[in-house]
Amino acid sequence: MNGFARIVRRELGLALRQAGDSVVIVLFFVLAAVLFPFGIGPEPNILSRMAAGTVWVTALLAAMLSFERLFVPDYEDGSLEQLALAPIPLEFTVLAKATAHWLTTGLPLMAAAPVIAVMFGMPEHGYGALMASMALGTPVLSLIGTVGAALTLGARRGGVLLALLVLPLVIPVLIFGAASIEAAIGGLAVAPHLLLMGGMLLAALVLCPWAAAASLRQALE
Amino acid sequence: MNGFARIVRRELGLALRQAGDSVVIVLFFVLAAVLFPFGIGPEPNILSRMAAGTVWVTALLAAMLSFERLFVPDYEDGSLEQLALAPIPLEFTVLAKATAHWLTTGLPLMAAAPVIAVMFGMPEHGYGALMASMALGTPVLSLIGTVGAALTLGARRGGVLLALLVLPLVIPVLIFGAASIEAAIGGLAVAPHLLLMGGMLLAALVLCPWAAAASLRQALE
Amino acid sequence: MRFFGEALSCVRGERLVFSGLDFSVEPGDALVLTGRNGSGKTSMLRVMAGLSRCAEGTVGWEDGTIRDDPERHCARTAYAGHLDAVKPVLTVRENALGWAQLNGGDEASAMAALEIFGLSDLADMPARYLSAGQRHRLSLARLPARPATLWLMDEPTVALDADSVVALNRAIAAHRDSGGMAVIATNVSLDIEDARRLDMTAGAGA
Amino acid sequence: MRFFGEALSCVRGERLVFSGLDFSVEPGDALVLTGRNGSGKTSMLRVMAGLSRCAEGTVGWEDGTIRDDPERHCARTAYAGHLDAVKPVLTVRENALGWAQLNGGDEASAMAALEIFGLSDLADMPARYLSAGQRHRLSLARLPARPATLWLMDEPTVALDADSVVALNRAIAAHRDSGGMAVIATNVSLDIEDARRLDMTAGAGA
Amino acid sequence: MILQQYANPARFNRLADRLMPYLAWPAGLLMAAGLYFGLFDSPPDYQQGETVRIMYIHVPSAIMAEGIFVLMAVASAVGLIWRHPLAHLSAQAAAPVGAGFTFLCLFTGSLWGKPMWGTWWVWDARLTSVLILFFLYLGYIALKDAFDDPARGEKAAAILALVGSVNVPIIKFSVDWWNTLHQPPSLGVTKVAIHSSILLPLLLMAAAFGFYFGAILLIRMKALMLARRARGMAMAQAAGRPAAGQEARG
Ligand code: HEM
Ligand SMILES: Nc1ncnc2c1ncn2[C@@H]1O[C@H](COP(=O)(O)OP(=O)(O)OP(=O)(O)O)[C@@H](O)[C@H]1O
Ligand SMILES: Nc1ncnc2c1ncn2[C@@H]1O[C@H](COP(=O)(O)OP(=O)(O)OP(=O)(O)O)[C@@H](O)[C@H]1O
Ligand SMILES: [Mg+2]
Ligand SMILES: [Mg+2]
Repeated sequence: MNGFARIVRRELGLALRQAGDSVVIVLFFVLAAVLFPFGIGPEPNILSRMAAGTVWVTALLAAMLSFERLFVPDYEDGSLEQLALAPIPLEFTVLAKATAHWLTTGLPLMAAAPVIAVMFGMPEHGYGALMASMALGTPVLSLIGTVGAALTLGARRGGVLLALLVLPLVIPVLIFGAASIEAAIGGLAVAPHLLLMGGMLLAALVLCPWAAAASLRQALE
Repeated sequence: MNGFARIVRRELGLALRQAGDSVVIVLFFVLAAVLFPFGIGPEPNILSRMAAGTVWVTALLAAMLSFERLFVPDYEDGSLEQLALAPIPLEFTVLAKATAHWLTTGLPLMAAAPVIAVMFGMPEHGYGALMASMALGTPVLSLIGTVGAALTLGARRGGVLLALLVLPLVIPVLIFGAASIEAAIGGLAVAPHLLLMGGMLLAALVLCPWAAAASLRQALE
Repeated sequence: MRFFGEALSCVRGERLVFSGLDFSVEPGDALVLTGRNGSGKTSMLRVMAGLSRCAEGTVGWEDGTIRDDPERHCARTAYAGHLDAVKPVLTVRENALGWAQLNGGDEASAMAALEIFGLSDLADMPARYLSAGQRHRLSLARLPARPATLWLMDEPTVALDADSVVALNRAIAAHRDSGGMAVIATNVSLDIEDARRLDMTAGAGA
Repeated sequence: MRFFGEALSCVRGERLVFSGLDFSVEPGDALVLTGRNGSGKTSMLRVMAGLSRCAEGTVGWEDGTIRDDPERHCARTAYAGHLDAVKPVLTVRENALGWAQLNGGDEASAMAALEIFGLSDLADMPARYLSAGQRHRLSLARLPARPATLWLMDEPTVALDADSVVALNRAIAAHRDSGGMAVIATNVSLDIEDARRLDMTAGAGA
Repeated sequence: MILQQYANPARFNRLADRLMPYLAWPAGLLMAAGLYFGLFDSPPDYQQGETVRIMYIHVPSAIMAEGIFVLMAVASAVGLIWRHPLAHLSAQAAAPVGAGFTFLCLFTGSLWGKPMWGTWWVWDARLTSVLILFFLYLGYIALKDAFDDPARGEKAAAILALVGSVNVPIIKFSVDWWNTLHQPPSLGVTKVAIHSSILLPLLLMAAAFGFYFGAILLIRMKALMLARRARGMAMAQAAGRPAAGQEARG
């Protein structure tokens, strides 16, 4: 078994011990979405109009919260030093972390998304696009998240700063994710949006591990 | 100069050294608000309809992120032990912390709220209620935040768990805050909402320091 | 005034760490807690400080237990644990002064304390630039920087170089001469003259 | 194979910590870094580990510097720093095994390492319940648990009780007998036979 | 290496002082000329009226806002790859200026929007992407100051600048994403769709802004360099050790 797989397994093992964490993320996802009807008032037409956008925005915010735990605990207890000193390229380590993060956070968010869509009364024919865009978008979030998390490692106010850095970078995901759903609802072509998101995913796969590894090295200097 | 004032000054001094931090919170506030038009689309009528709700929801989320730094750094570097051992009732210490937190986070959020309102094109006569409800609501957030932060101290995935504990508690603030603005826009009476929020503030002032202090003692055991 | 504990037992994580331990410290005394790792030195110190409460027994002063009047106990007690309580953004002086004032010390006493641990020439340096030992010395300087009868120290010699250990011993001696008491949990042998010893292993799990 | 550094100088926080230091470690050697607090022991160790890069000079093996082939250097080097890299939620065994496997060790070597530091009877206890010293022993057990030529240890005796210090010395001796090397930064005097010494104070700021 | 990393600023200062007049004077003169042509010697737009004159601030500042971020990204790359401290320094010096121009663009834009579109703000692709750019600037500044160790903040911020530079093309092409109220580029390499009487002051102001930026950049770099040096020496003094810079020279 190679280093990559080992690290993924380690992460999953830890996440399993702390299974609460993923649950909490999902609950936050739902709860944040639930807040809107409170704030905006229950008019069904407006809510269903907002459904696609709200799902994506709240998913983004929930992910934002999860990023902070990506490296911070390992950084503080010294595990990160050890990972950096393990005979595995740091880029792979980052990729493994991102993978584990997606499995423990992205997937649950995907699973919960339809629930919110239902609560907001999203039109039926939007669901396909919702799941597809989530499937393509959440990995991008995890990947970009690793960069933000690595950059803010050891920073004061880590969490918020991280959000501040990552949000501008993930906005394209949001735009096309929501747009694809709107398109599906409006009966327009969904493929182009999804293709674009696929492109982002590839770009993120190439760039993010590199950037994150670089900034992790800086953090450990 | 008594202990309370000393602690407030200590906190403010630290915040001053890290002036960036409050700025970052505000930026996140604005940024999170900016996300919605991306997701939901730029129709002015819908956005202005959402203004009140979005301002409050995002203010809530921003505050949520800031709570984590309330006790965690002091807990991790041992300052919290020392504060608990200082000859000052822990309740006062908590109150001092909450005060400082409001001064460094609540106030800036208040200051930034109108900006978002403008961007969402909120009707003019909502602004008075917006500021009033913020002035009453943000201290409540800070106070409830101390409880949540104290409860989740030492818990893994602190940030999210905290948000989860606090969100339900602050939903009333959100509801009445948004409602008061809607009322003002709709030309209805604002006072009752604001009175209710004042009541919450008083209740929080009495209960929160006590609850927070109790759970801090637990965390330090 | 005497500081003492009777029939103390402590449970950490559903495990009985020690039980049936007594101790007593007179003014001018030093009590050294020894015992292998995990025998409960830190736990005992935290009980003495009033941070954690013991499962059985009472800790306190002649004029009342800790629980009777926590404020008073806090005013009398200074605790230096594993954690340093040092803020990296503040300078060494600001760190020392902040804690001193909070506990009834003042500028003079704080600077004197820094002098004792050879930090005065670092006084205006941000604490973030301190090395492990320098930081630990700063945290030890909290004790002489404030009025307190009882000093509680957990592994005070960690990361200290030889000179600093000497300085520490001198500080403890001076504190005792002025009628203070010191309780020290340590794994290394400290040469503190006529110190009482409490071997935690004795009470371990018993 | 020799491990050596030449004309090393290190800058921390825009300050020159040491400069013009050389060192060289042969198989079977032990190198002890001494010097007062802040003289740069930790910094030097991190440079040797390849975590931080020095402002000047080169560190490496006869067959190439660290930068030439980081992978290879990592495979040869085991580092135990101030931080323990112990996960509270995992048991002692899982902690040891995880790191061992990641670095080419296996179940057997991991358990043997726990045995060395007297942790085998705690093997199934969640690391959350470990005391300061027990936790530090667990982090030290990472070294013998994996194949590595070079051991780097920062203040290894911190919080260790007497028995554990003996165990540590034995482990180091065994490692050296099998042709390994050890670099140890410490403030306390360790009785390691015929160890080379590098006094960081010499290079300090010079 | 130390020499390079902590070279004493004297040489750079000399260079900066020599360059300064060649930047400051043109900035002033071009600004004056541009303002004259823009405010007095150009016709009001037939539909936009006098408000069109906002453009002479708006467009150049928009161009600067984008350009400076690209410059920061390049400088950061240089700093990370060749570890040349001046590179990081220049990026840090440029950031607040760029943020300023971005704000100016947003501000003038919304000033212009009120009469033209009847609202201060619309969620138009270009406007929003400029807003994002503004946040990236602020994020960069925040990240740079967020660390206890300045050296770390510098490198982290540099990486952010690289990653964030993906946003600049987004601004450029954003106009095609949504239904946009905003002007499409009329100032192309090939075609020029504006009358010369408008084009002239526009170009003058753009040039003026460019020189102005150059001058400010040099000043800020000098200041930053001195500040860093002062910090290093103060700390070295406190610790009774020579500062690295002095060391290197000695
Ligand atoms: C806050 C609101 C606005 C923002 C953020 C904004 C931003 C920009 C940006 C980024 C450019 C591109 C500069 C370049 O690289 O070529 C630009 C150009 C321009 N803007 Fe705006 N703008 C805003 C409002 C307006 C308004 C209200 C008008 C007038 C109706 C306007 C008219 C123009 C014109 C004429 C150009 C030049 C087009 C070209 O030649 O490329 N802008 N603006
Ligand atoms: N993160 C940092 N940023 C800036 N300067 C630092 C940092 N860490 C340490 N230093 C400085 O570098 C010098 C060496 O620190 P280092 O930790 O290597 O010393 P040390 O020999 O390990 O001391 P100790 O014996 O206390 O552990 C110290 O003077 C300290 O001021
Ligand atoms: N947070 C905790 N939760 C549960 N059990 C704990 C906790 N901390 C310590 N223990 C247990 O309590 C016992 C005593 O711990 P303590 O830290 O007091 O020992 P110690 O004498 O300080 O050891 P050391 O010399 O290593 O510091 C240990 O056996 C440990 O297993
Ligand atoms: Mg202990
Ligand atoms: Mg050290």
